[in-house]
Amino acid sequence: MPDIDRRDFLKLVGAGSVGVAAGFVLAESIKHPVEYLIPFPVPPEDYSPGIATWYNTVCRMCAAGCGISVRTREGRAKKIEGNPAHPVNQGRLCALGQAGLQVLYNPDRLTTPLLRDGDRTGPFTQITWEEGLSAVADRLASVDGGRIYLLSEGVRGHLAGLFELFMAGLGSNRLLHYDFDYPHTLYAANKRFYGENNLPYYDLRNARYLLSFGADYLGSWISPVHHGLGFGHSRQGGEVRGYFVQIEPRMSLSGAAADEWIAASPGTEGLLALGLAHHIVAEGLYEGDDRDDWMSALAAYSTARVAEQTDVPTNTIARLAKAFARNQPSLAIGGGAAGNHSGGVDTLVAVNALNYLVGNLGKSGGLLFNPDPVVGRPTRSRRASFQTMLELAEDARRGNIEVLIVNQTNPVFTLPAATGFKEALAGIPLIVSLSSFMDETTALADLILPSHTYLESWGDDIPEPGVGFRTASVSQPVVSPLYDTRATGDIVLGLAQKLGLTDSMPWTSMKEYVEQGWRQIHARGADTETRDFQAFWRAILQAGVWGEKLRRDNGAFALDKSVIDNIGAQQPEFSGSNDDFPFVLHPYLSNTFLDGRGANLPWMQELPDPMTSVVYGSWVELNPATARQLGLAQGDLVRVESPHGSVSAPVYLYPGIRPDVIAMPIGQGHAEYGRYARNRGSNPIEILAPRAESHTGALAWSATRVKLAATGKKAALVQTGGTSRQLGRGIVQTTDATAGSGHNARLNSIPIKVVST
Amino acid sequence: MANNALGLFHEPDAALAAAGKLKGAGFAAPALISPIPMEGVEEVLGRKTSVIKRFTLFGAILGGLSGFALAAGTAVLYVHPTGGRPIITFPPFLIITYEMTILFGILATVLGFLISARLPAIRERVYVPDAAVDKFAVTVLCDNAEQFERAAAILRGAGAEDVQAIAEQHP
Amino acid sequence: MGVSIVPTLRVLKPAAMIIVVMALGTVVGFWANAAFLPGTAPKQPIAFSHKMHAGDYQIPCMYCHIEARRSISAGVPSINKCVGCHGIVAKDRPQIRKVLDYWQNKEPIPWIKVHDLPDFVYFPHKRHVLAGVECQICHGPVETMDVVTRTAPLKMGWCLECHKARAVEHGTDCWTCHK
Amino acid sequence: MSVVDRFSESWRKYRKPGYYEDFDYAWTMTIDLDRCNGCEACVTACQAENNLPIVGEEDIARGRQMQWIRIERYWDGEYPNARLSFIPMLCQHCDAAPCETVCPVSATYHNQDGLNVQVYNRCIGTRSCAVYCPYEVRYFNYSNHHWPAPLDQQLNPDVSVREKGVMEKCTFCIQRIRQAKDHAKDDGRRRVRDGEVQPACVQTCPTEALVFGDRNDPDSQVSRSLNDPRAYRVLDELNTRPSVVYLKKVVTDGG
Amino acid sequence: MAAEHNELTYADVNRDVVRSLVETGPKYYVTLGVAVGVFLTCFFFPWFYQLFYGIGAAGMNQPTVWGTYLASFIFWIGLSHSGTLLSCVLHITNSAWRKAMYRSAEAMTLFSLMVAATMVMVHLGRPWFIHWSLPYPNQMELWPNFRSPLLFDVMAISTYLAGSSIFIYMGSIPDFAAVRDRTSGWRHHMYVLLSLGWRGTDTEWHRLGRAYTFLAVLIIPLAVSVHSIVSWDFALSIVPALHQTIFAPYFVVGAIYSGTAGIVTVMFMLRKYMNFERYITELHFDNLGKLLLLLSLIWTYINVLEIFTGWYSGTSTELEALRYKLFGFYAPLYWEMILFCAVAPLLLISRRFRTSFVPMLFLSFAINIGMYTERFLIVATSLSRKYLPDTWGLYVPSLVEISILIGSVAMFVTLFLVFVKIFPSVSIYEVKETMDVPRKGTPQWQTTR
Repeated sequence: MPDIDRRDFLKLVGAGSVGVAAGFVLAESIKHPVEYLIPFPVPPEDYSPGIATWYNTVCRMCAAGCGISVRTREGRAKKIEGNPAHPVNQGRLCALGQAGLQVLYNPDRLTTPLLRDGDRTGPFTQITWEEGLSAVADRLASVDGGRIYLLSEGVRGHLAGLFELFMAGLGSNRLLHYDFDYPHTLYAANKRFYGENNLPYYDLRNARYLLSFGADYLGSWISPVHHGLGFGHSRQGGEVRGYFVQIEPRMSLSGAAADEWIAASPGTEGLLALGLAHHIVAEGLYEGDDRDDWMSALAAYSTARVAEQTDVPTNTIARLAKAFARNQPSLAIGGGAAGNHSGGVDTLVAVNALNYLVGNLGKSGGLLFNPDPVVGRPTRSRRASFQTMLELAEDARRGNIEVLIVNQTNPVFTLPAATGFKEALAGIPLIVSLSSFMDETTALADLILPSHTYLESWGDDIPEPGVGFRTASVSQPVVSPLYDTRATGDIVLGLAQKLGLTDSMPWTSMKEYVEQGWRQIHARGADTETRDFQAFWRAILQAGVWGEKLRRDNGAFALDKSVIDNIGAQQPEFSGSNDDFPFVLHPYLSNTFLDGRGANLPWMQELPDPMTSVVYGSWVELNPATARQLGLAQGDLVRVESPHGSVSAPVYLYPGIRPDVIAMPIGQGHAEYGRYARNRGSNPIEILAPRAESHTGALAWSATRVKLAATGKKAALVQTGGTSRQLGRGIVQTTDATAGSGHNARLNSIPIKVVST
Repeated sequence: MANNALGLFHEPDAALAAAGKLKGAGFAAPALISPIPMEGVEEVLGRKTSVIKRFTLFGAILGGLSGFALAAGTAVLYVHPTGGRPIITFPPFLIITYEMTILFGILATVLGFLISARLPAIRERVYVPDAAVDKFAVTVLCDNAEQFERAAAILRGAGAEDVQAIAEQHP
Repeated sequence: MGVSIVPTLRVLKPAAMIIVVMALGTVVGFWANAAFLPGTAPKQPIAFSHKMHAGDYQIPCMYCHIEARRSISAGVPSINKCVGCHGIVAKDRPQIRKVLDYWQNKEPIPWIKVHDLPDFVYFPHKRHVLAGVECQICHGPVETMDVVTRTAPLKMGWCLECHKARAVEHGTDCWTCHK
Repeated sequence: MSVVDRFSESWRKYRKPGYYEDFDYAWTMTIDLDRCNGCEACVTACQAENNLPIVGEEDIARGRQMQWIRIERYWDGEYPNARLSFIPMLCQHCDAAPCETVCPVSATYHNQDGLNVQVYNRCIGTRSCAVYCPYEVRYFNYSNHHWPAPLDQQLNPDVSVREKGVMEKCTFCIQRIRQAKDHAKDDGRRRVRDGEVQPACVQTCPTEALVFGDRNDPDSQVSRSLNDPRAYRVLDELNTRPSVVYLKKVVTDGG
Repeated sequence: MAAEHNELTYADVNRDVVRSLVETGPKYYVTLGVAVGVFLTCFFFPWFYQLFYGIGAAGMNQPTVWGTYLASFIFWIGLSHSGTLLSCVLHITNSAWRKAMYRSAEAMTLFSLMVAATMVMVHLGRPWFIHWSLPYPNQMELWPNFRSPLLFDVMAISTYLAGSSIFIYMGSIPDFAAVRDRTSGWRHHMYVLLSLGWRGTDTEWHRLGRAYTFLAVLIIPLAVSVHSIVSWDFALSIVPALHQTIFAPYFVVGAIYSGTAGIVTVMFMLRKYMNFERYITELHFDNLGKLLLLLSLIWTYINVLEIFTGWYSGTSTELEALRYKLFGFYAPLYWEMILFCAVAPLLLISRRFRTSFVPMLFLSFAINIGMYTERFLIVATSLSRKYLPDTWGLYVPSLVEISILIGSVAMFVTLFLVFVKIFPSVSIYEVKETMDVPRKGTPQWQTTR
């Protein structure tokens, strides 16, 4: 360029430099960010980066005691799966069990010991373990043992033993294991009918015909995963397809899975069972030599009468009775709502009677009696029933309790408001909570010594009910502790040391105690002479489970005549008169939250309820016909009023529920318990009547009547599902039982690639 | 020196006639500059033919071929089986072909236009602004003054209201 | 009287030049940055010399990077490995003292990644090592480097070339390398 | 090998429709609706394995749930004869997948495992695959999702965390398949054994309703259950050739 | 034909057009300012927010993953049809009344196409990777998927954009020349370049004529293909109520329909605010009105067909889709569309209506509102009622979406306002063509000096 004066040149220089700067910045901005490589100073011996390590341990999300294997990478837990070697779940696991990871990694965990300064409205301040333990120890040392209570969640295995030793050392027998869903009535019924202390093993796997009286055996009853395995196999595993009948006022998960759902009127399951029994005996389907005793005992339960009491047609009763007696092996189970009425035990005894009459006892496909567990387990007297809790509350009010140690249980949430339990706690000078989370009860504590989660602690467990033979499993930490917390056992041992109880509890750590305890198991084992204890222990830690495959001899079972004579069932009693409170409230354990312990797990909050697809909240299930009468529509906010209070929730039109019953899931409605649970939905337990089952004193939580009051408001009913009708689109296709006559894959427009087998 | 005679006319017909006379008088093809395309030019100055259509045709064909080549070629270069269809699937590829045909056709046409109309104008060319409004100009190349006089005479004779001499400078 | 576009072009020339110069400038700036501070040889907390260890003393790569043969990641040796030798050897050198300090405090050494693939890439060292791919192909002649420098672009196209050249089974399938 | 060779080879290989029959594997899942009891263990298993985000109440209320496998529920009849059936719905890995053809950038295609794979890095978020999918099993990241610490420590390192604007869906746990192949290679096997690899959902299903395997292997468990006369495919009339086959629910009237 | 130009001279035409370019009143700047302001506040900033937050800023959800963005895309593409297409058809059929209006019509095409392209960007989940949908060699060695209807779109729309911009440019070269001679300063230089040194010799005119015709011939099938392809984005899916043979013609007709209505609007504005009363006359509105009537009838017919075939199929899916469209949540919108696009246009039967400007303006608005609704319904109703009832959901546009829709209109207006100051929005030489050539005694017999 020939002609270029100074100004132009400067312009060009300016432009050029601007360009350079731009280019430079651009290049800088697309640079890769700095990443670090940080190795362990000293790597654990079974660790190598990029390779997963699996640890076998025990699931503690419910009482079933499934074995789990936890996958870890770079020292972090990544996934929980069932332990294939474990006889209870055989490698499978339910949703709640898998969500255990979010217990471990929950953002709302308590991370250090906390001391409340001032009264129970005041805030907490961080303290060291030393301070915390000595604070408790001093107090325990100063007070008379009889005024010390230890209220724990239901624990089994050596931890339970440790509690016993600890309380004994303190000279107190106020040791209680409290679970909302502990089946007191079932234990009582079995005790009365079979004279058994253990639950029998229900062999669904080989059952051809199952009568379930209110037991949601696939959802929440006793051992859902194990029942699921049995159910699946019975359905399509064998030659003959098992037939499942569910008797309950509100269709549960099991009800949906069953071939037949019978909505007997609530609380009359016992009557129905006896009606069936009567029919069986009367029709000569039972030829025991005590047939006459039965006849006389059941005389009052003629089909016709039972039919009009239970609202189940006579021909149905006859059909069920015949089928139950003819399709061997058959099995009758009872529990859930059926057991939660005023006459719960009678009902379940009646169910047992059915099994007896068609001879399901002690044979495959029926029910097998379990041997006594190999490691001690809290006696039933330690199992706090509703009645016991009322007494505890009473003691508290009277000021008979100096120190209350609460371990991982949340009675403030799971006891009806009418019991005044929460208020009663005010009468206790010192409440110590060992919970890992700030739940409703812990929020009232004065001192919090946070426990490890089960994935960080040592321990062991004996599944209950067993699987027909003796088995036990060890739980070991799968990750190093996240926070400044301690295993419950270690806390107890720590206190014991401070209190100088070392002669009765010489162990320094829970690990040591468990290991020592397992020496006895090793001692009894067949391989005692072949392997020394250390080898045995290593093997156990790898397998995660131990068992001896000898079934208990279920020989001839003789029934005492007195039992037969005492057989009987009454109409259920409800709190609230029929006229003022037209509906029976049917609270049920949510499949995802159980009694509410799962509500702080985001996965569980976001897991659609199987039956309604509702997430993040609670609802009131209403028969569409009833709703029409009341002029209510889906999503209308209603107030559920019982004689003891009211909660409100949106209406859900539920085709599978009796018109005179309304159902609500338990588990939501927390006031505390972390960001995911707090102030979500409502808790039906609040409004339950404080009515106890007559024999066991268990809470009869299906025995409250309620009425509905429309608020005129709409409430957000968050659902993942849209329309739940198929409109003849053949999405879920069905066929009748006769195999082969079903629609054949080969006939599809595109043949499914079929290989001859 | 002036080497172009340019006559400004008020009426298209007159301009056309003038152009005819010039042609008759043996001048190298005179050019008509008009604000609108004029009818009847071809009768006077002979048929015009342009190469544009060839461009268009060629471009279209090229576009079609390259279109299909692009689609098919890339499909084979990096195989991504989709929907269980063969990787070279004619119906969809024909659509690509179609679009590319038209695209190249259009571009070629433009090219053809620019070339055949000798645009853009680099060399400065004879022009009068009025011819873009309402005047009709006839311009013819003259080698010398004598020729210019003749041309001017013819133009005036045909009724040009003004005759100018315009030189074409070379930039 | 005539018409042409050239005069206008003359008028516009300066503006055009400015734009062109600016564009060129951008290119230059970009290049300069890439050329003079590529950031491929970050300053490590400890001036560890691969030249000395792998080059002069001929210590095989997988003596320290043990995992390379059996895991996704090659693994950086943890300090106890370093101390394994340097507990005895050359304890007085300043750099080694640093290492020993880390060891005393049981702190890990925060090495900076030189060869860092994005999180969405699945690169199993194991498969490559077992397939007989030399470490140097991706990591460059480390045994000659006092400060480890990234020599390979580690871009998708670069991976693909090798995969194609070696005719890796499904070597160009997205899900072979992406996750 | 030269460009020409690659041309001719891949052209020959993928010329005729149905070429996917010759892929290395034809991973297939059968779901026995007579076993399935809707417990949703599979859903959580999937969330844990595949780093599925917690989208939160608001987003679910706006219909943005993310569960690669979901349980659909359908009522038949009214009280007292109401019946509820569950059907697990996940990506059907169709051999003739509508979603694959529509993606402008080939972010979803069929790979040699016979899987319909989604390449998150390639996705530009036109969301057309979700429109074209009749099973509604493709889920879109409407925003970046966060895991409040320490929940993020659970994230599976074998699966990438998807960013906003990306479509995602069930992969049949391709990372596990990859692992299994890896092991097979280590043992010097050409192929993965039947039952060696199970997606998270299949692994955890308590009723064993889900069966997974290679249908090209005539002895595999899945091939056997494909023989069940109850086998059918959802929306078969659309000819998408799903690799997920359902076994009909058995409905009986009275014992 | 020449009748209404009687009072006009060639010189007037030049003067008027040049005036429309150079003389700019405050009214113009105010409008421009407002347009730009609205564009920034309603389009630009919301979009930035969406870029950071993710598509979640819009109301889209699981069943309905497409929303107003795509609807707007189709709408703008549709609006672009008839500008150039109409102009081409009329050019080939050599109908004189085109000449006063085609320039602005084509401009409309161009700008609505640009807006449509931006709507695609807005629609994408990761627009920063949009270049992956273009075929160019890259280090990843990856190419777009040419089997995808969306890629057809990319190709078609880019071709259409190129084609129509070239077409409008070619048509205005002589006018640039005319303006060049009447302007000075930067304008002059701009027009020198734009006019490429056009002189208007007989040869140039001839070449231009030929090239212009070829372009017209090429662009007509292109325009048809473009909207057919847009329709295939839907029709090639197997979604009930979308998977239909009729869709391509349906879309094309709809497009021309809304486009023509759009032209009416623009004509009105030019006539009113650029003082082109003498060029854009009742005649144009009359003809456009007739065209609109025809189109509305065809459009209605296809709608009826859609309903009939859907109903006749009797399948659960089709019936549900139909029921939902006619009586479901979006039903009011549907009937609004029918009212605006099928019933209201029947007024066009009367010549008095066609030739009265203000009513025509309102009708054109109504039609385009209706047509937007149509596009919205196509997306919303069918996607929220697909095969599996359990996945059914509801889609309601979010604020961001609505404001971006408004902003896109502002964007269009802005572009158009800029256009009218650069392009002679009425074709000088073609208007002259419609007038008598100057002869002694005719009103044109006047000199410019």
